[in-house]
Amino acid sequence: MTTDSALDAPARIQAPDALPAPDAPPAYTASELLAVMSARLLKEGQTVFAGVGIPLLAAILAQKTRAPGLTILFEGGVIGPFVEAGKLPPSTNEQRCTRRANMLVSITEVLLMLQRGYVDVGFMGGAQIDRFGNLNSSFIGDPAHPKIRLPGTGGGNDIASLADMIVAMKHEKRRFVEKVDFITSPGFLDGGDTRAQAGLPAGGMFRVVTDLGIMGFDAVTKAMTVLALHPGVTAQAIKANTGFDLPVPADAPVTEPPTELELSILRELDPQRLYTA
Amino acid sequence: MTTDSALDAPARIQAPDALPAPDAPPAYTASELLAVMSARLLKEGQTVFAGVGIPLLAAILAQKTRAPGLTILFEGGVIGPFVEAGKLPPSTNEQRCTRRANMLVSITEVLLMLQRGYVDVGFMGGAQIDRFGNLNSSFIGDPAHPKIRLPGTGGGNDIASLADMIVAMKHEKRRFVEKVDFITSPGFLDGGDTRAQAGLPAGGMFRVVTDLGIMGFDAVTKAMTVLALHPGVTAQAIKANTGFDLPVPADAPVTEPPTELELSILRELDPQRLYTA
Amino acid sequence: MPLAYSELRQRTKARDRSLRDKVMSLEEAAKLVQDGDHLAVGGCTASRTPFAMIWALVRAQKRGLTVSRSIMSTEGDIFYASGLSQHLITSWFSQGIVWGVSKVMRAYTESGRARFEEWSHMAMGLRYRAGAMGVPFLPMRSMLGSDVLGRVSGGSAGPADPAFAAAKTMECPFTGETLLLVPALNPDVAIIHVQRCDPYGNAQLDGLTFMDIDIAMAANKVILTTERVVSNEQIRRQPDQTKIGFFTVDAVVEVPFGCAPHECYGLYEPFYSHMDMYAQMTARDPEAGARDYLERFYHEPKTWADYLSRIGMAELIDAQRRGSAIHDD
Amino acid sequence: MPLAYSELRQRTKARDRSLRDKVMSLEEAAKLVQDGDHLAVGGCTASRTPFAMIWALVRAQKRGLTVSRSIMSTEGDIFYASGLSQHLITSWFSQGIVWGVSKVMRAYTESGRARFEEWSHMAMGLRYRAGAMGVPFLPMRSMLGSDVLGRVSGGSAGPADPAFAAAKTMECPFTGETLLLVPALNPDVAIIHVQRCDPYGNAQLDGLTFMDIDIAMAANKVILTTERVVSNEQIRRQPDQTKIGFFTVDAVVEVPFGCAPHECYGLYEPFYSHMDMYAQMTARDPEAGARDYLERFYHEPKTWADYLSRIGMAELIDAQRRGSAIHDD
Repeated sequence: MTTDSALDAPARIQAPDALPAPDAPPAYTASELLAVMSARLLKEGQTVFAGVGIPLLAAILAQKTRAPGLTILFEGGVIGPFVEAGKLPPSTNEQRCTRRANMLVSITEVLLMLQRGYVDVGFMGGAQIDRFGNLNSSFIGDPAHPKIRLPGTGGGNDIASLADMIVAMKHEKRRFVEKVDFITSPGFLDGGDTRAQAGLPAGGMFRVVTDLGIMGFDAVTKAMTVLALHPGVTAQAIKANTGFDLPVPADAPVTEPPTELELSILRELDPQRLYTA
Repeated sequence: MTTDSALDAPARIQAPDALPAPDAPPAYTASELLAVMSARLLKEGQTVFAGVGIPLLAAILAQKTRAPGLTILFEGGVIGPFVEAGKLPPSTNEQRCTRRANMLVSITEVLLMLQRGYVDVGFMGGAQIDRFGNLNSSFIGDPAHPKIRLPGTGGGNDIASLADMIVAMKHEKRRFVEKVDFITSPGFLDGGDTRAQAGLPAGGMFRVVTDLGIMGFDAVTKAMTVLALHPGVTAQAIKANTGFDLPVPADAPVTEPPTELELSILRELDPQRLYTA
Repeated sequence: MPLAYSELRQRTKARDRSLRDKVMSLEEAAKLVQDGDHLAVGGCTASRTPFAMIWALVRAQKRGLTVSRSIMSTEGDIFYASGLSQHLITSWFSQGIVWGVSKVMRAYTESGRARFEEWSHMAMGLRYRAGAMGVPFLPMRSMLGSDVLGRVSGGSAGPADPAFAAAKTMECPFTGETLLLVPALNPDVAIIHVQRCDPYGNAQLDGLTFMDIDIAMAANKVILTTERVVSNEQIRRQPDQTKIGFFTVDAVVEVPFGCAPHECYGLYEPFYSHMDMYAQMTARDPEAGARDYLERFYHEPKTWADYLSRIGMAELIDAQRRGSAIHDD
Repeated sequence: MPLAYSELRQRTKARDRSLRDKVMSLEEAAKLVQDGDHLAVGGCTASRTPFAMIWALVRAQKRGLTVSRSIMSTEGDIFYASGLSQHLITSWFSQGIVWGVSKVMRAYTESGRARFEEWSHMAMGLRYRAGAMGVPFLPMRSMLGSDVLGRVSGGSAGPADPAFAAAKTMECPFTGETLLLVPALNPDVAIIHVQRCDPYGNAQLDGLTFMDIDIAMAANKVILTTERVVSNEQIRRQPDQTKIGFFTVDAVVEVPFGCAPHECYGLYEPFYSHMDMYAQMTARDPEAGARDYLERFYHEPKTWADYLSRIGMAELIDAQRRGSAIHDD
């Protein structure tokens, strides 16, 4: 299980202050923005290992728009399902995940597909991330005497160790920290080539999508950097919501806002607003 | 595949000269004798990994007489089949092996059952055996320049490495040799505790059944020794047909000859005399 | 530490692995579990959780178990709160994403009264698989560089809890690469729920099999609970559908709706209203809430049917309606 | 030597693994095999041997292949005699026990013109499985102490042929036991015959699966031949019956009776009279006999139906009658 909402229970990601939506025609929540922006990163024909929540919504949205041949993998052992609108699974391990799948395998087998190299993109949420893309979903505070014991890695560590990663999460200072309290899922560890040196030559952080913008990682230092800002978000706002020095290029492009079609598909998928409130 | 008849093509084991059957009521071939004597070593409730030929015939015979709950395993990935009379499989890897089985698994899985310890007895034939129960089914002569290239190990090496073994074979001097030309399937290697030292702490030779008698192995030296002689076979005869010094206790018991029931079941199983001619 | 091979073989040899009728009651099956055993639990999260067997173990007041599972949901709370276990081994533990972080898990682990030994999901799978294969470890390529590894083996995050099994890194003798070797897990007892099996324990599983096939092969004893017991003849008509072989199985217990309030693939979905109720009961005072829940659903009902009655008929019918429609158009 | 992980990942990344129609002819599929490739062959002995694809590869005059399979039967003779391969890797090689030791195999190997690299059956399985798992080796507990090990790794039986992949022993860092590490096999191309699959390559296998699932995962390209192509919708109605996933597959060729004269589980048994005839043809002068056989059955027929016609209609009907009756009372 890859946690999308580990910090809050149940995590309802709120629309950030930075988002002035009054004059933009389609109003949307921060979660909807996250799902739409993430979906646009997925390409036709890819295989994506998706966690429940925003990653799953984004993957289905991609499937229903520009990437009908996108293959979704679930940690429960599911290859290529079509999740039914209004029947989102409570985790990636229940039968709802299997509807119209191409193949069901054991958990171990589906994770070994990552190791074998059959997965293009790993896609999950995160509770805490640092400059080098390391993720924490295990402990807030000192692991020996934690303030909060979070649910843990699930498949997150395996996915982040073995695939190119997209992470979707809320952009807050307490989540974007200089150094995570505990590396549950490895990003680039201490940057540079420390990841490969640890025995992880493949995969790594590709994109971090938040309600404020889209981040990538420097090719050499492996430090996080802004690639694009969402409509209405300033460089100042994104820096103010980040707990480490996050470079924002002066010419950072602005993303296209979610379309009516994208939003209507999302709302049909999740009519109870379990993940998009 | 575990070869029952690797030395000859096709191997039709002849009745040995030592067997004077004229006055014994049920006449039988050497192969039938082998099958009957082997079958009697199998116990109700056991799990036996059987090769095609005499081992399979013996296992089915045991199933149809004293051990109806005997579970037969085939190398092809078959657990607990009931082979149909008159439809013996050509190897342990065709669908005839699967009739009324409890379970089918991959080859690798059925062999791993040996390694996990789920098999009581491994049961196969052999082309050449030595004093310490090492079996050769790979090369006759120098392996670098062989006189005969035999079919090889198949599962034989795995079975002999991991289970208690029963071997059924024809008793001839050229087959019972001081040292096999090539150790395809390990017995006790050089005797004593050399088998365990090589990394094989489990399993090992239990019985060798031939058309002349039943052999076991010394608890300490691990050298082959006669446990019983078949009706009409003398100590002299069995020594004369063995290429190494084979101890025969003065009080070696004589086995009970095959019964009419045992022979009739065998003949029903193999009406074309593929394995029992 | 994985078992020495000679020990593993001896344990297996000592079992009665013959083809025999193993049908018994939940109470009889519970006697196969000893205090202090390592118990492995089949299924994953809210799927095919063998809740009827867990119910029987709680009622039999087992103590000091170490419990492992691929992913733990509400049954993990039950293990802690009932006193059955203070040491769980898994990759993820909370009621489920939609219900947020488990308050009961937090109460027990943050106070240091219970251990939650965390491995990556693949590591859990490969540890069971190593046990199933009869090897002391399997090599893998994740967990490396992370604090998840450090916590179970010592490392940058400080010394590991000595109660945790250690993983070891190695340099591959073929390629020179760094690999992680995870130690085999051979549970003393596995409890697994299946859709159907015969009296000998030949089980057919539909849908998602999770880690159950490896767990059954790895364990020293297996207790199957099953929605239905079918004849051995029925099993033998489709031997390629048998997923767990009789030779691994020590007990067969027929328990319809044996996963409630979790799901059983193709038959019933999770009992969502009951799961919501449980979340509410444990939201304010997790420990008192869990005690109440145990009293009402584990100790007071006399039979599994009583337990189901307390969950409620309308809930059961709804879960079955949803669960049987998975592949409908 | 197993591939370095970076090389394995790069090869996989370079493939078009998308959900797309891959249906093509035998001749087109044969173009996916390059001279010098390592070719893995699905099935075992006389079961689900992908003979139609082998037929196409022989006709396309491939050269210098290294060919591996769990167990080799008459297709091994064909590889040697056609010139397609001088290096076979398997655990057992002969036509079949009832026909005795293969005369063609003996002629080529005893004269030193061809290699027969012998591994234990489990070693073959674990080598493919290591390749399927993306690890450079798997540990095991057989082959130790034997000359089978010595011959592929150097040892008591003298130095190994340098063309053979080496296995290595190790001391287990957990238990101190001696283990054997067998190197991963990641074939360049796998050819596998299935009962049915969809145009994308999602394949359902009935009955015995042998090592095919691991082979498909391990290989860098997979060619499926299939008795029938069915729709993707049909596959999606029973996803737990899919054994080989589309993402591993590069070509799908519909070839009814594609295993003749071997068997395909549930559909036809081996063509025994034809197998007897082949044994007779190669009994006296194995090489001349195999040449004749190749001429009559591989080079002269223009299509797979022509090939089947030469085997004979009565044979085909008989094989089908026997093959479809496996579970009949």
